[in-house]
Amino acid sequence: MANLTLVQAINLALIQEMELDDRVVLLGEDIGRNGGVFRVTEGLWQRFGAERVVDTPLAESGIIGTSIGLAMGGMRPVPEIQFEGFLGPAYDQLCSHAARFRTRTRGRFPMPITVRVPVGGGIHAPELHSDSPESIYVHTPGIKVVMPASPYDAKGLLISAIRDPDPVIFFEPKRIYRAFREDVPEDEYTVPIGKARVVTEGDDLTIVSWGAPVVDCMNAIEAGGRSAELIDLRTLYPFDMETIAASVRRTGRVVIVHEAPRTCGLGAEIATRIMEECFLSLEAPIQRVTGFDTIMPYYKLELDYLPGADRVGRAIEEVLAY
Amino acid sequence: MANLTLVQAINLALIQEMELDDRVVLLGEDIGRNGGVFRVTEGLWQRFGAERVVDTPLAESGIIGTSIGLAMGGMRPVPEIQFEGFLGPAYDQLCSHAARFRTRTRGRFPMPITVRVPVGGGIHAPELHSDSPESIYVHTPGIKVVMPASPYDAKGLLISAIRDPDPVIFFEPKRIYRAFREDVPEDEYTVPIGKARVVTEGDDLTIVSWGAPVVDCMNAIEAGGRSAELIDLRTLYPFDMETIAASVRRTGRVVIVHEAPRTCGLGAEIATRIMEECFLSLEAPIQRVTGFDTIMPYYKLELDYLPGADRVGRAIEEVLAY
Amino acid sequence: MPVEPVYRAEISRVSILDEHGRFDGALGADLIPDADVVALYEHMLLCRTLDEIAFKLQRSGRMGTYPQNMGQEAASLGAAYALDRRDWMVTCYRENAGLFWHGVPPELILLHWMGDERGNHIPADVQATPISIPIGTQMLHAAGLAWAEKLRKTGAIACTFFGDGATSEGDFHEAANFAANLDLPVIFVCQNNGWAISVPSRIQSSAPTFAQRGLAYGMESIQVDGNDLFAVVYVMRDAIRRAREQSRPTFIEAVTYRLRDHTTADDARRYRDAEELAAWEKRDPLVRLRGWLESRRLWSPDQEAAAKERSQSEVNAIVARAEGIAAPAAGDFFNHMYAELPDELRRQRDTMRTSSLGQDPSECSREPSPPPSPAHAH
Amino acid sequence: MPVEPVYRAEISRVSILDEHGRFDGALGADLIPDADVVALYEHMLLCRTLDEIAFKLQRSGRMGTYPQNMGQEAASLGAAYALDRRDWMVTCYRENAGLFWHGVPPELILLHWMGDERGNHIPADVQATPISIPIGTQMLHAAGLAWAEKLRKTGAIACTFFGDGATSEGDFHEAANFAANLDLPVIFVCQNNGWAISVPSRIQSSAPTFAQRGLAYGMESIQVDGNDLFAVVYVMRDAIRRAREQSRPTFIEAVTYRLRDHTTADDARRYRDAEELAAWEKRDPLVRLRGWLESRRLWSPDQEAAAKERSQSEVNAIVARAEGIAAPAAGDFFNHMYAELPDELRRQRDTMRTSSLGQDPSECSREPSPPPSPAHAH
Ligand SMILES: Cc1ncc(C[n+]2csc(CCOP(=O)(O)OP(=O)(O)O)c2C)c(N)n1
Ligand SMILES: Cc1ncc(C[n+]2csc(CCOP(=O)(O)OP(=O)(O)O)c2C)c(N)n1
Ligand SMILES: [Mg+2]
Ligand SMILES: [Mg+2]
Repeated sequence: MANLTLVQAINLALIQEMELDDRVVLLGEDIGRNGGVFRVTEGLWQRFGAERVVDTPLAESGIIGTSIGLAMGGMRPVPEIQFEGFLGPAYDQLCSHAARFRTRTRGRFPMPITVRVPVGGGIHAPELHSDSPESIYVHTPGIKVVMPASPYDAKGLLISAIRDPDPVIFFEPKRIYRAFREDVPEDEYTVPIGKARVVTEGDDLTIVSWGAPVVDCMNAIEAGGRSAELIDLRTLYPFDMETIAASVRRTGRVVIVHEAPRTCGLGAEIATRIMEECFLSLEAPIQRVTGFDTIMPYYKLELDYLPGADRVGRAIEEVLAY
Repeated sequence: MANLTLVQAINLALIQEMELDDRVVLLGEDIGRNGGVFRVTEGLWQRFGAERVVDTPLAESGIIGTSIGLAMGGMRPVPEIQFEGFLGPAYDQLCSHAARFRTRTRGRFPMPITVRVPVGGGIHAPELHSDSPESIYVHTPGIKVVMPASPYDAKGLLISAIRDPDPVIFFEPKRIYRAFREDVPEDEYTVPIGKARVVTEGDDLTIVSWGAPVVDCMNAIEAGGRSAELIDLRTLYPFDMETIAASVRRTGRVVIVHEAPRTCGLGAEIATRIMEECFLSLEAPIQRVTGFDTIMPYYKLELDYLPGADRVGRAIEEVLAY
Repeated sequence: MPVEPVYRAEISRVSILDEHGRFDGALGADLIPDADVVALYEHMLLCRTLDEIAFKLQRSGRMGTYPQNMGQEAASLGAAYALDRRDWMVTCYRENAGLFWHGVPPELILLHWMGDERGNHIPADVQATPISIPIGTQMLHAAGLAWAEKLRKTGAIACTFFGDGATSEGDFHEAANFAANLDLPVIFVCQNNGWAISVPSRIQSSAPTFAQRGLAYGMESIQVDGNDLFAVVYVMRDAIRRAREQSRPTFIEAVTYRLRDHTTADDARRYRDAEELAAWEKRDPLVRLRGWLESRRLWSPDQEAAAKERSQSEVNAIVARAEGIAAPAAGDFFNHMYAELPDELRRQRDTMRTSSLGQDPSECSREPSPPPSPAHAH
Repeated sequence: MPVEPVYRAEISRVSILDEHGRFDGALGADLIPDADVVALYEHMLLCRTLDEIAFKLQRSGRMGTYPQNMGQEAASLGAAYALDRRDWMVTCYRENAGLFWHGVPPELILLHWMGDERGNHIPADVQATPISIPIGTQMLHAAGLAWAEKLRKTGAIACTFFGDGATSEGDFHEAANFAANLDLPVIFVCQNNGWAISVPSRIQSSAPTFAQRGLAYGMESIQVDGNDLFAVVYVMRDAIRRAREQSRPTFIEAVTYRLRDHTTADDARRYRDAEELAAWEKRDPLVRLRGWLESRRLWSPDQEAAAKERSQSEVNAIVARAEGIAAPAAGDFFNHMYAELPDELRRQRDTMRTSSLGQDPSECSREPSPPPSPAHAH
């Protein structure tokens, strides 16, 4: 058991999977000698060599496109996209190709690719370094989407993702890369894809969130003193409706919290599913606390944009007051 | 007044806007001498010359990226992307650049670009020629998204889009390009962006749809004989919540119909907004009749995938029976 | 020196059997055994017959849109002939001749154009990827495949095919750049057929050659008469050696021509001159190869007639196999979405006919339909 | 002929004032009037001072991540000097020297790095686009701008700047290809500074030069010593002529070096050799130009001291202006999303602090904050 940050937990998972399975190769920009701009791959180039930890040309479509070929050729590529904003140039290879190869070839070419991507705002970064595009990929059939909110989950989910026979986007909430530490077993373990985590149990309302805002929700609950059941979704597609529905049937009130823009965000899907499956249990409209339908602002205003503990706290009171 | 197909209505709108405003230039693949693979730009190259109707290299990112530069340089580019599946390679220029230029430059560089894109299934086309990616762009701040379902609206909305100072994706439902004719005024007119159209009035339930499925909804209503209020959204962002809410407050029951995959589709957003704004009026869970969370299948099964009049009809009965 | 040359390059063009029947013995002798030339010619005949019948199937409503390959048979076939079975062919949609030679069952290709994904289920022992519809996207897959083979030290390489239009896509550039800078054993074959649907190739490149695209990457680059089977085999052998022995890529521009419409949905008369077409009909790779065979008394009118008949009946059998595959079950598109169907997708599948909310059981098939198990092509 | 050359090309490298102070009179004489050389040198000094102060602002928490320009001043400045005011500069983030010369107020650039979009509100009479963070994306905008100017027959052209790393992106390829095939008056200037963060330029291109990237498009292409202001002006003049008179693009590789970390978030010692750095410090464009000026008695130690002092106080004033701009109002990011704020966005803005559903009125500012109206740079 070691007390690790989220970055360290991911680094450990990568080392252990690379030791275990020599089909696992890492590729991306600056991940080699430099150990990645967030130091997530620190030491791996030195340990596994330049053949398995590869600094590629600066081309995201190339990174994902060659990962597809690597996967077809029997490897298990783990590409890194340096910031979520640079998924853009790779969109086509990811959504029109990686996501479709298994189904368009009726299983002949599965795509065991794990795309690691730092995500989200709050670190005073320049433009296109602070977005939350997860809903785009949740809407895209054929991809699994994972976002841990703690070091323990990060390690276990990343190991699951690398072993998963399908393409997984593994979003790493950069705001909490080093925000806190947690005990993380040294041995390998998996956290299953598709299962949510109940962070705190409670009776008055259900809060659903994922990634860095989970921490804001915890703070809001602590500050507000309400009995809230906080669900950390962990896997965004396919997401764990069972855990959500069981909780909502008990509490009847829901707040959903995410950083992404509101319209067509995953919050809308969850709200709709709750309405579909728990219609008669709902005692108040579901509240969404989200980013706005705006471009994520430059950093002077980023805290205005992010759903902080304050806004979550107000939503909790609103939904309870209804 | 002429009796026109949707293709003809669009062609007419392009001619008239090009006559009126010489800043309007068209660019794309095969739009010139060939008049476009769907013949939407038929005759324009001959009429306006190769300077204003430009066959570009085969590169979608290039088409959108140079459109951005054209817009900055004072033109009003109307790029065509040949099929919605080929928005993929242009995703980054569209969503990270065209969508952001106005706001990131605080208004210095507006982006009066209208991206024309045939969309949707049902024409026995090969892969990536039958998708419905509109929700992706609805979720992307800074873009407007329009999809007409009739020749009259097609002309009026396209004229509005070209005149709009912001980037508009103008989706053309290819399944109904030539499916029916409608009287279309020969003069120029606009249909406002952001306003829905009430296709049929009714009291028992509200149906919200857009694009080609609007026709399926009309057929389902005719077959089922229920008093349904059918709303053709026409603009998908910013969409006309006022019209929807007014109807739902009266009917209490809702069916939403779209071709795109269900999870995180625009249907989810509309359902959530209805729940937020009409919570106490809702007498039954909102029903979604949509594409599935799968890759749009090759054409042998495409009718299984599309929400046809049958599925809409069953949803109507279900929501009324609740 | 204030202005100093720092780089020089030259692009050559290779031709062995030209359109006038002239054959260069220095390069061409012993390049392909006579018996193989005969087999290759017969294969081209088969492919052309299939191409014509596919066109008719489309016109009579038995197949969707289909892109005829006519006139371009030599380029992909010469490449496939030079490759090993262990090497990858990563193509778009005008490489029937090469794909069939490499072992892809022709009925699969027909099945694909009949709107059935099972046409993409390449048999496990054939090293080919399915037809690629989105232009310019498959070259990156080839680069990745070559990379995987290199990492796994199998000695296999990848050869990817694409059109002149495809070289305008950014993904082409990224693929070539990855291959050159990471030393990947991949061969890029551009079939420059003069057109990308209605857009002439000069809009894709205003340079004198497409081959010089490769110079950007410091890649060995060459132009070849793509309607000359011998010349294609010649440049491919060179490229294969470079890939296998030095793990270095090559860019090959195969100059050819599309003798038919872009696809059955196109009408090339709208944009193409009759004279241009007529000139290229004289350069037809089949006609040329037949002339060579006849001049060497390796082929006779009788053999031609017999081979045509064989092709016809073989293609009829292929069509019968393709049409004999039962339509996929309703909702089959849910299967193979993931290795394991997620609960929500299972619910959508099981209720796709009965309910929009999904509380009800389904009448739909639950099990994936098996891929067809086709007989091999050669 | 079976193997026949069909294309030949050569890339030259231009150098006028080399790192040893040798000056080529044939090309260099009368290239730039002496008084302008002095002004350009002083401008470089100012930029370097700003660069150092920006670094300190970041370290003391008064600015976000900042990419130092040090060592690369000559390339963008030489280009800007050769361009007209009516021409567009479309840059990434290591072109401060050129941008300021072209008229972009330096405080705007600082404001940008201070996390404020108003730093991108380039004054209406300055033909420049804002700093581009996403690598490789701006070249297409330059191609489009050049296209617009061509259509509008203004005679203006566009000049775009990007790094060695940026040439690996597909968008670079598409931009160059559009420019070449549609005859657009645009100049591509690649600042090859040896590195893309920690990745050496040979991973971006294993070819002998980056200049040969342009050959792919049949584009006039040239390499230049990017630390040699004279040589940059020389090749730019040639490229500008080609753009303005023939509407043809040019590719220029300016060989230079990043003398500092990639950005303030980077530590180049992790991946870069001290010797490499030391060698390039000797090629510093400022040092070189100062040597030239001194050898011609156009500059003295006293002038140097005075100029440094002036730079310092000018930069202090710039910083004061940047820091003097009040923070944007809460919720300002709603404004400018569209020409007119849609209802739903208005609702989100007006209730951003008070309600997640949006039924309540807001305490937030409703009006867009005006762009700062900065004093001009020169
Ligand atoms: C990314 C993408 N954009 C557009 C299309 C539509 N399209 C299909 S084929 C084609 C032309 C391809 O030209 P080329 O690469 O020269 O191949 P050819 O058909 O001539 O063999 C186009 C534009 C597509 N399939 N994919
Ligand atoms: C599309 C994209 N991918 C990745 C990054 C992260 N990144 C920022 S700068 C940089 C290196 C750029 O290298 P180069 O183009 O040579 O310019 P330089 O910084 O050396 O001037 C990278 C990878 C980015 N900003 N944009
Ligand atoms: Mg072609
Ligand atoms: Mg660089």
